[in-house]
Parts: sequence; structure tokens; C-alpha cells
Amino acid sequence: MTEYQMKASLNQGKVRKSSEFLRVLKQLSYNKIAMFGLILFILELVLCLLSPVIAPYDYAAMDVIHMNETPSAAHWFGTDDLGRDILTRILFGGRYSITMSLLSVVVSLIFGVVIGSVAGYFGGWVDNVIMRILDIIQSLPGMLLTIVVSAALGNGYLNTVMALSVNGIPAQARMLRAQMMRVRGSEYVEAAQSINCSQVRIIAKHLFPNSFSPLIVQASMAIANRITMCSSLSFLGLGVQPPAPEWGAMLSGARQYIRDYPHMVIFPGLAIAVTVLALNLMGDGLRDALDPRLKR
Amino acid sequence: MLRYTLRRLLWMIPIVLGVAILVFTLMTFCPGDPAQILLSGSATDEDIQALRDNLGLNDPYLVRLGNFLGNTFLKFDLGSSWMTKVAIKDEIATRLPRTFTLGIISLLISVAVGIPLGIIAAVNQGRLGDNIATALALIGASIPGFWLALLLILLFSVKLNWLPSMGIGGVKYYILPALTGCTYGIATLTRQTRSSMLDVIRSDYITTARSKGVSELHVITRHALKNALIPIITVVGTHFGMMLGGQMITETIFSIPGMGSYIIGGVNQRDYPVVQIGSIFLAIVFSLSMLVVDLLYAAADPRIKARYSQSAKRKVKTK
Amino acid sequence: MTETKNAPFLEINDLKVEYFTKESVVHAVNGVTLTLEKGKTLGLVGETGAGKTTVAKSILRILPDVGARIVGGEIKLEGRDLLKSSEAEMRQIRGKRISMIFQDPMTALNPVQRVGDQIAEVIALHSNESAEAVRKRAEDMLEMVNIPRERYSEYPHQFSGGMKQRVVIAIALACNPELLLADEPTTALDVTIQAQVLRLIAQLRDKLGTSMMLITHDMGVVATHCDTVAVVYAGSVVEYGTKEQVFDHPTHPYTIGLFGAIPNMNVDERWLHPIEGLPPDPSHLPTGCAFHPRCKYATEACRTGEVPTVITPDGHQCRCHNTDAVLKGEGK
Amino acid sequence: MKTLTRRDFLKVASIGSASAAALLALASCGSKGGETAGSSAGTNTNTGTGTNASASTGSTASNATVIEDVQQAAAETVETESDILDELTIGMGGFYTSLAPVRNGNYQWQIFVRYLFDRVIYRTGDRRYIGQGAKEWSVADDGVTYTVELYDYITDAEGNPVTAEDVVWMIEESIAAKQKACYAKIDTVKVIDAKTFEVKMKSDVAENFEICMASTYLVARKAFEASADGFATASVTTAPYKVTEFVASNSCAMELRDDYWQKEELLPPELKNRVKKLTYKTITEVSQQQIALETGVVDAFASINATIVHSFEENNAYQVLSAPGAVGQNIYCSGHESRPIASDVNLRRAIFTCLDVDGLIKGAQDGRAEPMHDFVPRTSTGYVTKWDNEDYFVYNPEKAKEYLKESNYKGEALILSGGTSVQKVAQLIQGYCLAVGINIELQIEDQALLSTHANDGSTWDLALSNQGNGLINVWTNRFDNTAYAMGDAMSRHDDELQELLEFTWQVKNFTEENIDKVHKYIMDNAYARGLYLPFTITVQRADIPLTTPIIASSGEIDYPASAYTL
Repeated sequence: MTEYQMKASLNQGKVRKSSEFLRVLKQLSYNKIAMFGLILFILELVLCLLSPVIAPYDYAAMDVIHMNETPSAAHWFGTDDLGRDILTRILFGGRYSITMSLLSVVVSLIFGVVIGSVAGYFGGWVDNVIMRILDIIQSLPGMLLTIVVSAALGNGYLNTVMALSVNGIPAQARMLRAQMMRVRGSEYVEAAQSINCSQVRIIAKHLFPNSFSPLIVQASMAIANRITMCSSLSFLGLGVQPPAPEWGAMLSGARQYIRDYPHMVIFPGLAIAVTVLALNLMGDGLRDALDPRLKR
Repeated sequence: MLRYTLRRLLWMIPIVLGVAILVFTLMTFCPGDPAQILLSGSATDEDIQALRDNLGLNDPYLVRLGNFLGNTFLKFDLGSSWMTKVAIKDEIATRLPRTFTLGIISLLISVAVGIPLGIIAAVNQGRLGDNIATALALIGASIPGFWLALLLILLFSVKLNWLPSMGIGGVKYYILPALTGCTYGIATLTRQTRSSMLDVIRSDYITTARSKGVSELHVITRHALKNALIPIITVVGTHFGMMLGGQMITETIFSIPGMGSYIIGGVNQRDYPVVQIGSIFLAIVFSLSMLVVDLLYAAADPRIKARYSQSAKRKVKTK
Repeated sequence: MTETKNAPFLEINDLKVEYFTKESVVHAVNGVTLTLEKGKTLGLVGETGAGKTTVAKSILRILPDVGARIVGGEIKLEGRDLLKSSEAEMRQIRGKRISMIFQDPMTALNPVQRVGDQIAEVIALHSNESAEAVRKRAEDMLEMVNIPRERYSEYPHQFSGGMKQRVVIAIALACNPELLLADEPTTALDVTIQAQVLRLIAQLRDKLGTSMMLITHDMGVVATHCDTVAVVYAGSVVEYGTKEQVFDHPTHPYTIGLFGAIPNMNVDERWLHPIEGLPPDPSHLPTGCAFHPRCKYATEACRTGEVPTVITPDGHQCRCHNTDAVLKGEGK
Repeated sequence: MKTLTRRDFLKVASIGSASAAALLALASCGSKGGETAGSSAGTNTNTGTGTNASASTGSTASNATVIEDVQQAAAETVETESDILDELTIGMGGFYTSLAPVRNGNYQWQIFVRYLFDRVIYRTGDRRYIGQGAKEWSVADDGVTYTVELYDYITDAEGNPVTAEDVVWMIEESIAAKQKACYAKIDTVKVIDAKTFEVKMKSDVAENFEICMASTYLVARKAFEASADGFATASVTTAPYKVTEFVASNSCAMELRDDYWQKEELLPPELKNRVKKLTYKTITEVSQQQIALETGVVDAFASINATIVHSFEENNAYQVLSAPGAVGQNIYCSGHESRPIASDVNLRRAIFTCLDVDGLIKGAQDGRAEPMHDFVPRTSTGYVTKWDNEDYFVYNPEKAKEYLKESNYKGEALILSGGTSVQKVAQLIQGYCLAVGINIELQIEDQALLSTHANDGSTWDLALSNQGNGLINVWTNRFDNTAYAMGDAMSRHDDELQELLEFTWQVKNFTEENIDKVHKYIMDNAYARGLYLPFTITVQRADIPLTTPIIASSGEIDYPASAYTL
């Protein structure tokens, strides 16, 4: 950033109290690709939420006569091995996959923030104990931990959400702790302490807002990763059980037909890929928007 | 440096112990009675109770934990799988190399493709090269591994019949599984290289280098890349960890008898020793690779090497 | 291209440089014309963001390629226009015939490369001596800048700010360049070290006969070290002449304002006289003379049209419509 | 939002279209594969068996042969002359992490084991017990003491003799391992002399002795104790084959040995060995099973997954051989007093008669199964052949509705429990029951979770499970109310049935007439019913010159024992 660019942007950003959120949105709007991702994701979310209304068939309605049909006018995406309409199942499936990923990211965010801020703020032996526990959790390959926890908790929607979130907690906690340590040392926190704000106020008012933007970026990237992991769990027969139309379960159920009825495998895979692509585009855009240095 | 490495190795012992206890506890929570699964339904109650005593499942939790830790860490008796009666250490001796080689091969492919792609994207930022590289990276990151595996098998082994689609054997057998594993790796590495290179290219010492008359190629390779290495190594490290985990799906699809399918089989059949010992070994391999990553940090950045060797107290991980 | 005998050592004619950002175009340099004799030192003075650094970087053609473009003018080194030279030719010149010292020593050195190697690199590039000879010359340079030669293989983070700047100087002067561009070499250092570094630069300049362009916003530095002075405002030279001419007869209202802003030791004044207003936004430069919004002597003519360069009575150049009004009275 | 300048629009379009194009390209190569898969047979390049006949699309003459009746096929195999095949690679779904003989329950019935270890008695495909290690055996008049006389020249691959003392040691070893339920029924076993030993059973239940002897392997104790891992990886076999290469849970290559202890002429037809090199490869992934056949990685695939068989049927480069399997699909009603269905026979009858078995076969098994007439398949011992032409819960939705009216069913959801392998048929059953007004709620669990309450009738109303290998075995495991803490496998206490069972399963009363009484009792009370018997399907390349296939007890083809003409 040569002195010129800095001066230019200084004058340009009229000093008005635009809230952080608006600034991010404005910055995000510059990044066309991120907007493309955001729109795509919102479109998918809306389609999935409206699925009961717009879906042509009932996702569990079996039709033994029309089994394994390739895409046709009646069934745009064709039917699966029990004659159920794949398009409907993908729409309903979205509700499972996307909501489970979002929920699991929120859960790991909450746990991560709590653990991170406790470790970050109090420091000392509390910090060390927590850090060593996080080391232990993180020294197991992510997928393995999720599988064992999912097996321990059992199958089903909420259990799978918990299993998915366990994996993200150490990373979020560590991220927040690093932010807390950095922010805690900075001047304006000392300034706040000097005018004797209460500790809680300091945490809420100063530590959180500044630690929040990297967390948001990491969380948005994590959603994409969670969708893939959620599908992998169903692929291994854990997580959500049939007849629930979760994308991973559909993919794993149809993989034996890949040679003869590939349409059953292609569409769920595409659904996962498109959603994760949209989330990645959005995540990248968000990261650039939130990172002041990269402001163009 | 040696002292730091020794300290880190000593630190691994409590961590591996922690992993053992964590997995042991998780497995005890798993619903399903191993004895019943073993006898697979054709046995009466007292058969099942007899087997439970035989396996020590009826002892209280703490006793069993004590025995398990005692056997594993003191007597180094890794025991044998309940289902197959085969000694776990033999099983791991044959399976770990396969998983490890597969992990290393896809890691190397990710590095060999990901980093150059990232550099190309960073060097011509905003131009065509950048768009193509970013698009490739995004696609790689969004395709689910197992879906890609199925499509690759269809393309390469069924239609073109170039590569075997399953099993183990010479190098030919590792190509498709490695390709499946590394698409995500290439994607994350490209994006990480691009962003850290962009940060570095704008810094002052790059302008100093240019003012010395250094050619653009050398500015990138000698000055920019060496400084951008740290965040890249972090991604390579965490990616290798994910690789070990991600193998489970690849191994199931390509029927490669590696650690992944062994542990998943163990979890499904509630074969406690297999899961516990398998996890410990994976945790050890994982922690060792993390240590290698940290040592790579020191090799790449003298400032970190200085902090390792002077700091007497534990190196506080503030990744 | 033969070098004509009597051409000045360095000649910059009507240089124009622009920066492109997403929303706007920044006119960093708007027609700078300067000359520098061999062995002499030119002081470039002006506020931050006036385009001083951009001029220096344009000479070496190391402007950051994202968004920066030289849109006009020529830079002749002994008659040869650097802007028309090929990249290969420029690489021969950078570090050998022209070199540069940067403002912030903390980030000017490559943190992961040994200090000695960073000096040796420029020597090796421009000479084909053996590795030992290159190393010995690099160690000599270290000693020349008063750093013990044993510290050759240490890393930048083991050096203080002042010592790092001395390494940068060693790098710049390693190949005995004909022209040294020093971009505010002491701004980032504390006062005690500043004097030391400046004295070192001056000694080496005199010893090696290097001509120098010293960029600074510190009038004291200009007074002690420069032969000629160019005052830069909003990307163009508003006053240019020898040190004595400009210091004794400041003609352009901006230069006078600059001198007014310096506390005068022997006058008991309660308030300094800062120049009102803010420097103009380089992406929306005012028409006519860029200083007119803040100029007490501004007349209608100043607001529009070209601003002529006038020769003041004592013979130095000044770019202002009503130089005589300024010289006569204090204006409104 | 800023108006899109042309340059930005191009940039977004290029990224968007590039990513979408790539995804579609990858996907299309998948689907392109689909259309032609049906007809094209991958030209396999290895083992030089020549290119296949040109891939004719959708040839009408289906090349699937159903091996009609196992009993009938066995009778035919008089001393048919046969040539020797030099090499055969067979794919299988199951995997073996070790070759150790003392293993869990279902190991002993796998065909693979016959090529490793000979046994005291061998059970043939049609459930006859013939002597393998045993020359002959007899039962004393107390009905529980058996004396077995072995051949006196049994040796293993390393030439160690295998005597009665080795066999008794192996029986005691198996009893101690507590892994095979049948051994719990042995009271005492002792050696009499070098080639005879005596076994005393706890009770004279038919077939118990034979099942134990059929899972006792001939192993020389000296060789077993010398091996470091108990024969897990390198085993000294007593069967005609020796293991040349074993990769745990991946593949096992075997070769015919020339120093096999038994004389050729004494080998019964079911134990002939006509393949020199035999390799078994494990392929668990169903799509890979299909690809392995197409790319020639395997010459045949034993008990292939039913869903991928049809693509081979229309392709005459392959031959599809199906034989009735050993394990039938059953549905049981809970007998626990907390469940209303336990005391409501009309509800049970309604459920059993509202199920269209042919629809289930079409939906769940792609048509590759046959309806059952009892809760054991017709291939198990003790099956009364006359049941085949009797009515057995004929599909009649109207009658089902009448039963429902008579029953005191008030519309509450009945829980149908089952493992992940039966989830397809469970969903079909749910559909049929709903058609007559019975609400079913599915409780599908993975194997581990299911096993914790499979025999606890209080946790489900209906349960899907599959049962096989012998009537007596099913009676003791499912209907004997002393078997589990809460009664029989459905937590039911039916003393009248218990008395009937304990009378019939004694060797002397194990007659067709008594068995039929048990069958009638269970059918009238609608405690349980058989649905369908899936076929065990083997797909092999058409150019394997198999003339008369021999079926092993697991329903798979015993390739070495089968006859070939080159």
C-alpha cells in the first residue's frame, strides 16, 4: 500500500459511523465471485426450505414399478432403487445436509468460543490444561475422531450434529485463544482496564468484536468441510440412517449402481459439490472482505 | 534444536496416553455388546456371559482401563483382535505402511501441483492465470472425495482400462487412490500459497531485492517463496493429518486393507482392541508428522529456530 | 546510444506516474522535471504523499506492477533514457550504476536470509569474481558501515534498527554505484542514530564520489547535506534551485509555509504557523495550481490553466503566477 | 450493489462456467459409462483368456441357469470323469484377516475353509454328513455317546501325522475358546486309541454331534503349537491345497499339493479337487465387484450382490449360476406381555397375510429369490418337502382386513426392528401394511446396536432376521423358551410349544410327522413366518468349461469339486 493509496482511501472513506456489518457487506459486494457464491447458496437454502411445497413427490413414496428409471419428464433426476423421486429427495436432503452442517458449525463455535476465551483470558495453568486437552483431541486424525464419537453417540440427527462439531472445537478454541492473547496485550484493553471497566465488560466490549472476524471466516470455511464430512459419515453407514434423504446417505446407497444407473450417483454428488463450491466462494470473499490489508 | 525435539518427543507420551484414554472411554460408550456380535446371534445367554468374562467386559470401567493401559504401555502387549484372533501388532505392521505410503504419495502430489499453481495465481494476480488457478482450486475443494473416486474408477479402470480399480500391488495400484486423496489437498495448498505469496510480494524486502537487480524469477523463488513457506508448511502439516483420516473412505472404496478400513471394521464390529491400538498408532504417526512440520518451520525461518532453542519453557503453541 | 558529453548526469523531463485502484486513478507524479550533476546531492523535499518515493522508484523502474504505470516523460542517465531500456538492460543498471536505500530498515531486509549473503548477492550479480572474493568484499562493506565482520552470518532479527539501516547502506554502496537514491533513510530511526547514519552516508558519498538524490521532509537534513533542493507538492516541483537560493529566498508560498512550520530557535514565538487545510486528494487534484486552495496569494489565474515556471530574481525556478506579489508583501 | 462492469462480468462468468463445466464433464463421463455399461463387456486383458464374444446389446436368451434342486443335482454326480483346470481366480464379498482354525461361529460354513483344513465329518451341499477324516462313527444306545474311528494315515502338509489325540485336543481347544455355540453341547471327549475317540453329548438333540464334528478341523498339534500366530498367516493345511500367498483381508492364493493324505478313489464326489491353482480375492465394494468381473481381475464372483446381476444376464460373455441360498428371510412377532401383538393372534395373522411375497422379492431382491413355505429354507435338514405344495399365509389383503377387524388393533404404530442389510425389504413391508391400515414404524440399526436387543421382545413388535443351517438349530435359537433370560428369542413363554419341541428334537422322535406338527402349531399361532429364500448367485466368465457344478452347504459353487470338460 504505497502512501498514495493509503491517503486516497483515507479521504474516500468519509468518516461516518457505518456499522461493521455494512462495511463487510459493501466490501464483499466488490468481490463479484463471492456474491455469485452467496446468491447460489441462498438460492439452494430457499429451494430446500420450500421443498415441501415445490417438491413434485413425497420423498418416502415408493413406487416399485418405476425403479431405477433414468431422468425423464416425470422424474427430472430419475428414480432410485426403491422407485423414489431423486429430485425430491435431493431437495429434502438439502434440509438435512445443510442444516446439520450449519448447526454443527454453530455448536463448535459456541464450545470453541467458551473454551477459547476461558483459556485466553485466564491463562496460567488453566490455559495449559485446556491446551493439552486440545492437543490430545487434535492429535487424532479428524475423520477418525468423528467416526468414533458418532459410533459412541449413536446414529440420528442430533447425535450426528454433535459428532460433526467435536472435530471443529479445538481449531475454533485455539483461534479464539490466539486472538484473545493478542488483543489482551494491546493498548486499548489496558486503557479500558485503566478506567476500571469490569472484566466481563472488557471481554464483551473489546475482546469479542476484535476476535470475531477471523472466527467468522474460519466458520464459513468450516461449513463446506462439514458437508463433505457429513456425507462421508453416511457413506460409512454412520450418521443419519435411511430412509432420511441425506445427500451422503443417498450417494452411499446408490454407489453400487454406478455401473448400471449412474444417474443415482451423479445428482447427489453434484448437489454436494455445488453447495461446497458456493460456500468456498463465499468464504474466500468473506476472508478478503474482513482482512483490511487485502482491501482493493 | 536437539533439546527442543527431545522435549517435544517427551511431550508426546502424555498426549498418546490421553488419546488412549479418550478412545477407550468413547468405545465403552458405544452401544452394542461385543460378545453378542462375536457370537452373531446363534448363541444363548450363558454363552454370551461366558465370552464376556473371557474378554473381561464384566469388570468395572477403571479396572479395564488399568489393564488396558498396563498391557499397552508397560508390557507393550498390544493383544489381539477379538474378531479375528490375529495379533494387532502384525496386522498394523502390514497395514500402516500401506496407509502411510498412500498418504505420502498424495501429499507429494498435492505439494508438487498445489504450490506452483498457487505461485502462478499470485504472480499474475487478477489476470487469466489467477482466475484459472483459483477456479481449479475451488473445484478441487468442493468435489467430495468418494464421489470423485467412483468417477475416476469409471473413467480410468472401466472405460480406458489403464489402471487397476482396486486392491494392492505395485505403484500402479496407488495412482487412483492417491488422486482421490489429493484433490482437496491441491485446492487448499493452492489457495494458501496464493494468499501468503500475495502478502509477501508486497513487502519491502522484495523491492530491495528488485533494486539489487535480481531477476524476477529469483525474486519469486529465492526471496518471496522462502518467506511464504511458513503458512504453506502449516497447511501441508494439517493436510497430512487429514490425509490419514481421509484414507478411511478411499480405502473402503478401493478395498485397500490399510489402517482406515481396519479401524472402521473395528468400530462397526465393536472390536475394542483394534480401534484403541489403531487409534494410538495413527495418533503417534500424526504427532510425529506434526513434529516434523514444526522442525520444518525452524529450518524455514531462523526467527522460529531461535525461539525454539533459547526458550527453556515449553513452546507455547499459538498457531 | 552514445552518451552526449555535456548532458547532465541525471535528467528527468516531465515525468508522469499514475496508480490504478478499483474505484479511482491516483495522479502521483504530474510532470516532474529535474537535473542532477555528477557528484552532487539533490534534496527532494515535501509532505508525505507528495510523490517523492514514486519519483525515486520510477528511476529504478521498480514500481509495484499491480496498478502503477509511468504514463509520460523521460529519465535520462548520462543521456540514455531509462524508460526505453529493456528489462535486461535495467537489471545491469540496478544495484550497479543506481542503487537505493529504503525508509523502513525493519522490513527492508529479507528476514530469512543471512545479512552477509544479502550484501554478497548484489556483488555476485554484478561481478564475476569467485565466491571467496565476493565474500571478502561483502565483509569489507560490513566493516565500512562499522559492523564487525564476524556478524556476516547472523540474521536481520539479531540487529537493531540503526544497524539494519547500515546493512541496507552497505548493500546499496557495495557495487560503488554512480547514483544513490536515499528515500528518507533516517525517518524510522531515533534521533541519536539519525545523525550517525547521515554522517556515514555523507562520508561514503564523498569517498566514492557518488551523486545522490536524498528524499526527506526534514529541512535540517537538506541544509546540511544537499547541494540543490527541489520542493515537491502534489506530484510536481514547485520550487527548484541551489540550497542557498531556496533557503535564503523562498519564493513559492508552499515553501514559505514549510519554513514557517519550523520552530525558529532565536525568535520567541508562541505559535507555529502551520499551513491550513489538508494536502489535496491525489485522485481528484484541484485544477490549475494544486496549492491554490491553501494559498494566501491565490488569484483567479491560479485556479485555472497552466502554471508557468518563473525564474526568480536570484535565479532559481518557481512555479507560481504571482511570485512578485509574494516577494513584496505578506499577502492578505 | 455496484453495477457490474463488463470486465467484472466476464471474470465472474469465466470462473462460474469453468467450475460448472468441470463438474459436468466429470459427471458426464460417469453417465456416459452408464448407457454403454449394459452392453459392453470390458475386454479383459490379463490371464490371456482371449477377447470376449462381441458385446451384443440386450441379447434375449438369458444365460442364467438356476440349479434346480440341490438334492437332485447331488444325486446325478455319480463318478463323472473331469479334466483338471490349471488356474481360477474367484472374487468374494467376505474377508479373512486370518486363516486360524479356531474362529468364530460363521467361519466354519464358509466354502473357503474346505481348501485349508479337512474336518472329522463334512456336511455336503444337500445337508448329508459324510466322513472326511472319520472312516466311520456310531452312537451307543444311550443316544449321547458317540465313538469315531479316523483313517490311520492322515498327515498334514508338512507330513506330521494327525491322530485321535490331535483331534481331541482340537475339540477341547474349541470348547475353551467359547466361540462356537455347538461345542457348549459337548459333555466329555476322550481318546480311546491312536485312531478312535469318544464324544459324550449333554443331550441327544439330533444333529448336535454332527454339527460339532463338521466344525472340528484336522490339525497336527505339533505344527499348530510350532506356529507363532496359531496358523493366522502361514498355516500348515491338512486339506488338498497349500497356501502359496496370503494377504490378510485381501487375497489368498492356493495350490494343489501332490502329497495329500487321502487316496483319490476314496474321495466322495463332493470332495474332488480339479483346479490346480485356486485364488480367492476379497472385493467388498459392490460396484468394484462388477468392475472386477468386467476387467477380468476375477474369473468368477461367488455370492455376488443381487442388484448388479442383471447387467451380466443379458451379456453372453458371462454365465450366471444361481442356487437356493442357505439362509431365508423371516419375520417374527414379539411374545413379550408388554406388547399388545403378543396376545392378539388376529393382528399377527393380518400382518402375515397382507404381505405380497412376490412383490417383496421383486422390490428387495430384484426377483432373485423364491417364496418360503416355513420359517426355515427348504435346503435345511428336517424340512418336510410336502410343505412346498401347502398354502402358507397366501397374500390376501381382503382376508387381512377381516383379521384386522377381529383383532383389537387401534391404529397405533407397530415397531419393525431390523439391521441395515434388511432396510429395503423393511420399507416394502411398511408399504404393504399401510395398504391394509396397519401403521409400521421402522427401527433400522447397525449390526452392533441391533445385537444388544435382538432377542428382547419388549423393544419391538415385529423383527426381521434371517435364519438358516438346520431346523433344530433354528428351534433351539428362536423358539426354545429356556434359551434367553426373557424366554425364547421373542421373549415368549409358550409351554405347549416348548413341550412339543423338546419331544420332537430328540433323535428318535425327529420324524416328518412330528416336525409337521411343530410347523402347523407355529403357523396357526402366527408366531413367525418365512418370507423368501434369496438365491446365492455366482457370475463367471462363459469360457470356464464347467459341466456339473457342485454346491457347498453355503450355497456357493465348490469350483474344485465341480466337473469340467476342456
